[in-house]
Amino acid sequence: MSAADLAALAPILILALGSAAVLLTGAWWPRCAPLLWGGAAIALAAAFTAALYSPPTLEIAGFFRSDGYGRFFTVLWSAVAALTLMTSLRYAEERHFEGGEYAALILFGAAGMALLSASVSFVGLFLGLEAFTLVLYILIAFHREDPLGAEAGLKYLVMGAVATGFLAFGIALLYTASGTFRIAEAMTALGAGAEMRPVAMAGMAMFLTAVGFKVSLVPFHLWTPDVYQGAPAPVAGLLSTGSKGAVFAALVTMWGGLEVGRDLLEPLLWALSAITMLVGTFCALRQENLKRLLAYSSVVHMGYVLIGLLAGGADGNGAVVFYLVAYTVVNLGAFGIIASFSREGGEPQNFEDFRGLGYRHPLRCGTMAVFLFSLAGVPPTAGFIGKFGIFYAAVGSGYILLALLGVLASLVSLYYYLRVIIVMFMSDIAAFPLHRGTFSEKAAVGLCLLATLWLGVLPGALLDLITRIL
Amino acid sequence: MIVPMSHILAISATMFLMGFACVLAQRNLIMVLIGVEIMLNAVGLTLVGASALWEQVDGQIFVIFLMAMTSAEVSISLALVVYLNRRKHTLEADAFSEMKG
Amino acid sequence: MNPLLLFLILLFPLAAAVVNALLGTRLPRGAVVATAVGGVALSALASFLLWPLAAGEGTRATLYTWMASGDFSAAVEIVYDRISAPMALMVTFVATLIHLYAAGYMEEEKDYARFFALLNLFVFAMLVIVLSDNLLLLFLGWEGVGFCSYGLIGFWYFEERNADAGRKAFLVTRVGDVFLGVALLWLFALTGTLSISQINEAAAGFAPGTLFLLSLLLLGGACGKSAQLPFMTWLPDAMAGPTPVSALIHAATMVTAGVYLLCRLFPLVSLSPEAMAVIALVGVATALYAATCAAAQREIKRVLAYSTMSQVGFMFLAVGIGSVSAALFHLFTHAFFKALLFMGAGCVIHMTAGENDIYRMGGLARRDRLLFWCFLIGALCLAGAPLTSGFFSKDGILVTAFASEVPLHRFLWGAGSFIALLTAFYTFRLLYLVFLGAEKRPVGAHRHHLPGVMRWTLVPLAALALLGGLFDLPPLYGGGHALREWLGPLAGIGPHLPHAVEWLLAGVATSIFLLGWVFAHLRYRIAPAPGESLGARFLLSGWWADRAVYTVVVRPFGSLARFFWKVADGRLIDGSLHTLAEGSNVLGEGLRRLTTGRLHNYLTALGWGGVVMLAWFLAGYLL
Amino acid sequence: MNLLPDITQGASSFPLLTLLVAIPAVGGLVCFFLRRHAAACRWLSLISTLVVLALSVVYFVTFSGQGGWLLYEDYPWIERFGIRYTLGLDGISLLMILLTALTQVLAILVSWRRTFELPLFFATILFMEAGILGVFLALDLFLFYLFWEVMVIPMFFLIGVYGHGRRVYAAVKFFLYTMGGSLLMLLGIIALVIIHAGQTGEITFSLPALQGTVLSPETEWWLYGAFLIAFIIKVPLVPFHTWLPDAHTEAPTAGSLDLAGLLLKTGMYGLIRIAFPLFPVAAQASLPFLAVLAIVGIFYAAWIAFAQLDAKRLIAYSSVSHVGLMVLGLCAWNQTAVEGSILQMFNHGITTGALFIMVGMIQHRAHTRDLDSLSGLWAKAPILSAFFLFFALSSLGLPGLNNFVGEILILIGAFQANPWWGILGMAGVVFAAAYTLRLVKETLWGPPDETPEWQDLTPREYIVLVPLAALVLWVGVYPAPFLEPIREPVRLMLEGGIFTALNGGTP
Repeated sequence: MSAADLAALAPILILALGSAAVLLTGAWWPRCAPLLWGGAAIALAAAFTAALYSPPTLEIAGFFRSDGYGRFFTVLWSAVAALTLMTSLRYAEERHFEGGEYAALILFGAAGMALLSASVSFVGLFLGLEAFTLVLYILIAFHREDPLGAEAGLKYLVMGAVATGFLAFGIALLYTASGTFRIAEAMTALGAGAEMRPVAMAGMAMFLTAVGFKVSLVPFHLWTPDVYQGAPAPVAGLLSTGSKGAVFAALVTMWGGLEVGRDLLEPLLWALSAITMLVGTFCALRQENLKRLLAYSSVVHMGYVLIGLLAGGADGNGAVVFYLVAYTVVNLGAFGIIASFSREGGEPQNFEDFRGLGYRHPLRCGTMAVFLFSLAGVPPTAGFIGKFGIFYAAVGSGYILLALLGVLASLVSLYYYLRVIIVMFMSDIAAFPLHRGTFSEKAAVGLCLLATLWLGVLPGALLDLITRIL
Repeated sequence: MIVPMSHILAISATMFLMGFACVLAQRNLIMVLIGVEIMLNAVGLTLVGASALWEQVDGQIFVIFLMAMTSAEVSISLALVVYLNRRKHTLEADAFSEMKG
Repeated sequence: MNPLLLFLILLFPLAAAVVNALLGTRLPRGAVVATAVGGVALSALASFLLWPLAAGEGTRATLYTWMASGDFSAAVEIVYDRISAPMALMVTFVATLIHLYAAGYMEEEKDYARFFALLNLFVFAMLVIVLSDNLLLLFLGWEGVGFCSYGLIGFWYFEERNADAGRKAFLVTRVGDVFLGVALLWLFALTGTLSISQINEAAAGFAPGTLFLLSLLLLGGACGKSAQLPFMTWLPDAMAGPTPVSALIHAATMVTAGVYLLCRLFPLVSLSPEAMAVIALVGVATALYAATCAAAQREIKRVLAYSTMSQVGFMFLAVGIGSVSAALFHLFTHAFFKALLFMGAGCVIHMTAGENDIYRMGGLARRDRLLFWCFLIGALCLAGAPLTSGFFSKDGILVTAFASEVPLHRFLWGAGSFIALLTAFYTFRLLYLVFLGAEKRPVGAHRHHLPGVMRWTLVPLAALALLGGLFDLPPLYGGGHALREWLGPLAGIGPHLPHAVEWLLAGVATSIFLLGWVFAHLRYRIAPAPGESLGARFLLSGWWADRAVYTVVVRPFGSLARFFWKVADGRLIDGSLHTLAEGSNVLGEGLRRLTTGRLHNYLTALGWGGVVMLAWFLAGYLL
Repeated sequence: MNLLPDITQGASSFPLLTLLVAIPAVGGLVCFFLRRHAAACRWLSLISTLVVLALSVVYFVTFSGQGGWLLYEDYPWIERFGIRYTLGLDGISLLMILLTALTQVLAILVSWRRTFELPLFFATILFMEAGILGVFLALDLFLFYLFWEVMVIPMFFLIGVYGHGRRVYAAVKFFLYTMGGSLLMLLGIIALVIIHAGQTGEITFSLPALQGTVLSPETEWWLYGAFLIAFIIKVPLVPFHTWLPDAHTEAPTAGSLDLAGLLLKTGMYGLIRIAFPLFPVAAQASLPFLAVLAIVGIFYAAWIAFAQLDAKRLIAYSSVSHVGLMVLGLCAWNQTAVEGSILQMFNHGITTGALFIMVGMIQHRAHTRDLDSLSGLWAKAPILSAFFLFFALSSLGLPGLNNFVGEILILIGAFQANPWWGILGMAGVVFAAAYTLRLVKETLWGPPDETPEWQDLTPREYIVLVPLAALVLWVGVYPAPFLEPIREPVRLMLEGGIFTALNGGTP
């Protein structure tokens, strides 16, 4: 490994070494808040490094990209880690979390996500994916007194382990067929004339099964609502954004390099996308639990992203990346708000808890409404521009029917987002006031809000950036 | 190569399926985790075989990564299993179904 | 004289209306009444002074372009000519008297400002109809009088019945207005203008079928406003309004607007003989219908209302046989004597403290001689007593019908004569029951004082009614057909009969009058009880026309409305949406069940997903 | 009269149109943050709406008699998709903007005495004003769509939070109905842009540019259909109207006012400005079909209105009937009828808005809108009743008042296009009379009820009603100032050249 490679790895190293440092510090000096702040600072440092330092190489040891694309996602996931830590401050303190461990895990998870997003090799992909998956196993069940947390942890763990098996076996089969771990080259084994095409195909099916689990595509989505519900709100935020976004970021690289075998994959992804959007939407209709609702909503959104991925090209990939950013910002904010409302007794999740709160906590409920409108794809929010980009790419690539299904799903999904808003603003009886929220929580949510609106009104800068890094 | 790749694939696929069948059929968490281990071992076997086929070390390196990862996973899962057992005094996977819908 | 001065005729009543509407409630009663009467009187004065402008071709004046869009344009333009000038003079003069009368009649009314404002506005709208040289402007007046009559019929709105009557009048006349409106659209499409004079000029070039349909449309409009068959049901109910309103609107002016419209567009209408026949037949049919109804009514104002309908039917007959002059002559004389009768009836009602039933009156002649004589004059005119104005004008129509060469017209003459007989009969029935015989009510404390202004305004009208025949006295009696001469080319056909035949016809008319009197005398001299037979009830209810309209139109309309609301909108459109929403919910609930919470189900689903994908690839590979 | 020296010449350097959108938007934001200062928000809202009104009156006076594009602004916005921030003002938008500005001032005034979360209430009204003004001004399809959606959200809150009765149901129904249409339109927009880009290589959302897209007949039908659905839901034409009665009925007075006065107009405006010019062939072919829907709507809605028991619902259905006539005017597709339609959009806003305001005033006093419970209002509040009667007469199309002018122009034009349209449209006036007179009769006439004395109009209510009444009369008697600005744009639109002036860059 050359010095240049090391330099290119600098942001990841900051995250990983920072993680270790925080962990050690926590062992000696178990003060939750400073450790989390410290973690956030490290994450920001990594983000700035990735943003500002342009390394001399474009690839690290044939595993990861260190070009604009890779750095872009390093910035994004580091920022996500920082925001997650900010929204976790009081949450962790009140539940007597080990600050060092918690911060370390999140930093390490961010490193994993960054690696996954940047991977160009199945080895890198596997490592990155497993790095944050292992972290999430722990984080989901981090709150030891919460039985639901443990149940969620268990479900994610077993499902995740099985999925890891599928993933690894898929990779192994693809390797068998192609003799390389480099994604772009391995994919040629899917080609019509390839020698071991059936093996590669079986590998691809295994691989997609695992990916389907990670990004909750129907029918691999069933764990999602349970895990979101049981996980601590900030972790659920991380889970719904980073762990899915990073997979899609890797898929963009993979799908973009795919030159053969599309004829078989396209209908499959088409069907996955359609069924994901529709099933997710209808499942969310009657939810009475906000976190579960957001879980199903994330299922639907992954369906949309899949449309963009399917469309491909500059338009499609650009749309996917933009959508991931918009979705990340919004979902992080939404889970941040839930975290900021939480009390020592637990998190408010049921609609009952939010009844009429729009006037008790106008700023955060109003912000929540903005996030929900963004998820619903209503302008002037980031979600709208994201959805616009997806539909634009879809229509441009001729996926009209899929776009129409997307529209149908959007329309139905409006209803359940509206239900939350109705509960908050249009109820006659008001629930008990929730926690007033702390500065760090409000700051994190406020940043997400700003980003949501900014991307909704002036998305030009980000769109241009994405065009450049793709 | 001494053994044809197809044989290796057949064996590892069988192992993988057996592991998955174990995961699906067994209600006990420990047994489920053992099933996962069998699946992962099938993966290792494939990788080693493929590595031999292509006369590369990449596959073998991957196996090492896999083993490291597996051990981490096992330690986490055992910790969780112990914790769960202490809470509910059962290791039935489906006993943990408070959240649904 | 500046033609724009003509707008003064319109301006005075409008200004009075606006003043009374905006400030009426703050002004003392005297000021309100003075404004109202003054506005109309000034308008009458202006009509009189501007008379010279009507000579010759008449005078046109344009104020501004009301609306213009594309090739459509309509101006606020009026014309003062041989037809509109006498009409305007008559309207303003009668209206002035009625306003004066109303000042007395509404003495005790608290809401007088609204009353006078509406009354003035009505006069304005009527004058717009009379003077307008543009069909769209005419339409403004046309609808305007409809609204004012709505407001005035329902003036005493505390009783739902009155408000309903007003609404009925507005709605039924509006049905007629649709025909006029369509005619208007069509005329514009044909000629590119709505100027009445230009339309009349262009009419010669229309196809016969077009002319026929257009004339029928115009007739439809006229029928609505003039309460002719089949739009006649509103008029009897309109008697719910204060009596001056009945006198002004439902006798002298508004109901004659239809006749006036047909006269204005006579050059067009007369080009279609078939349409003319229809007009005449509608007129005769209405006249007959109304006369039979009038003979059985129990309320004094309803008798007069049906008689109005009947007389307007005569005017339609006159237009239908082609004589504008006869129609207008009868219109004028009728305005005088019918206003007189209504105002007399108002006095009667006032005297009897609101009694309306003629069977409960009687002997009023002794109570107020002046009232009796005035009412008698009006009644004689209506009945067609020789040498009264009604005699001349009605006879003029019948003679013209008789003289015509069209075979149908001879028949119409016969029918008209029969109706005249009925008219004489019911008029005397009214006289006998109200004024003669014994008083049937205990008179005493209830005896009402009659304001002087109410009694004395009857006198000039009585004089006009008596002598109105002079306006168009036929040569037979030494006159020179003054009105015919004045109308000149607009007058339409006139009777050209040998004097002997004319004398004969006059004799027939006289005997008809006498016959009617004799019948009435025999039947009602000693006040009998009202008839209770089926026939009597049939006639009393106006041939059950109201019930028929209710059954055929009103009730189905309401049921259909509820059907559309509850079934089409509620069940069909909203219902299917709700079903869709409900279906989505059920589907959602069903899909949610898949998330069982059991780990093994999740794992199985994952496995199946993998299997399906494998199968897909396998299939893809093998096929 | 030119009250705007220099800067109106050509593409002005000063963003006069952005100002229109920005003032209410900023006002709304400030209100949002001054949640605890109701009095300040009241005045702030009033002032910002008044400023917008003043501006639009200035534009109206300045540009009276000029044709073509009066003001134009164009800046790059999202270059990745060739999206530009383009606003343009022509006579048609001018009239609509005048209506919007006036309506919103009244909306503020009629809500003056509300208590519950008043600043947020005013914020929604101001945001809505910004959105609606944007819709009337946007010349970039993306921008149009953005405003189109943005104006719906405040309305959702207005109905859902501040409404009566089944407000949530009404709000959701309104939102989903509208969104259902507009999402399809979004796909239509995207498809059109992509086809255009395929032909010219230039990605643009600019209306003038897209007008030049060459479409195969089948594609044109599909795209036109997508736009059409969005617009006729908003108009709304039967059978897509059932959101309207619920929304109108449950909305607070200001909400009903905005719905009837403005939101319905955006649908018509969309047809005129976007759907017809972009897809001329399909539009032409669809006109008879639309006319049938319109005529069915005129009668159907009037019929239902007649049976209503709730005053607001009755007026709501009357709106559906009225817009049927306006669409009929568009279908006639000649100068007179289209001018009549556009004028009628203005008139309907004034008249129906006034009626909703007055029902609000009556409800405030009587605590009911039930036609069976109301009776004899004239005896209790004659001036209020007189105004009510006046606006009702305007609504039923009495000549001399504003609605008649629009109606007769529509009918004249419709008759020329197809005599039966004119005849049936004319017959609709009887239906209009039937339900309007029922409304008047049930409220004003009859014996007054026993409740204590009422206050007749307050000074604030006078301020609201007198300008409306004056406009009703003004348009009714002398409509020229309102017809003049739209003459030239309508002529250009009929010739298919509404955007030609813009294609060269500056107007």
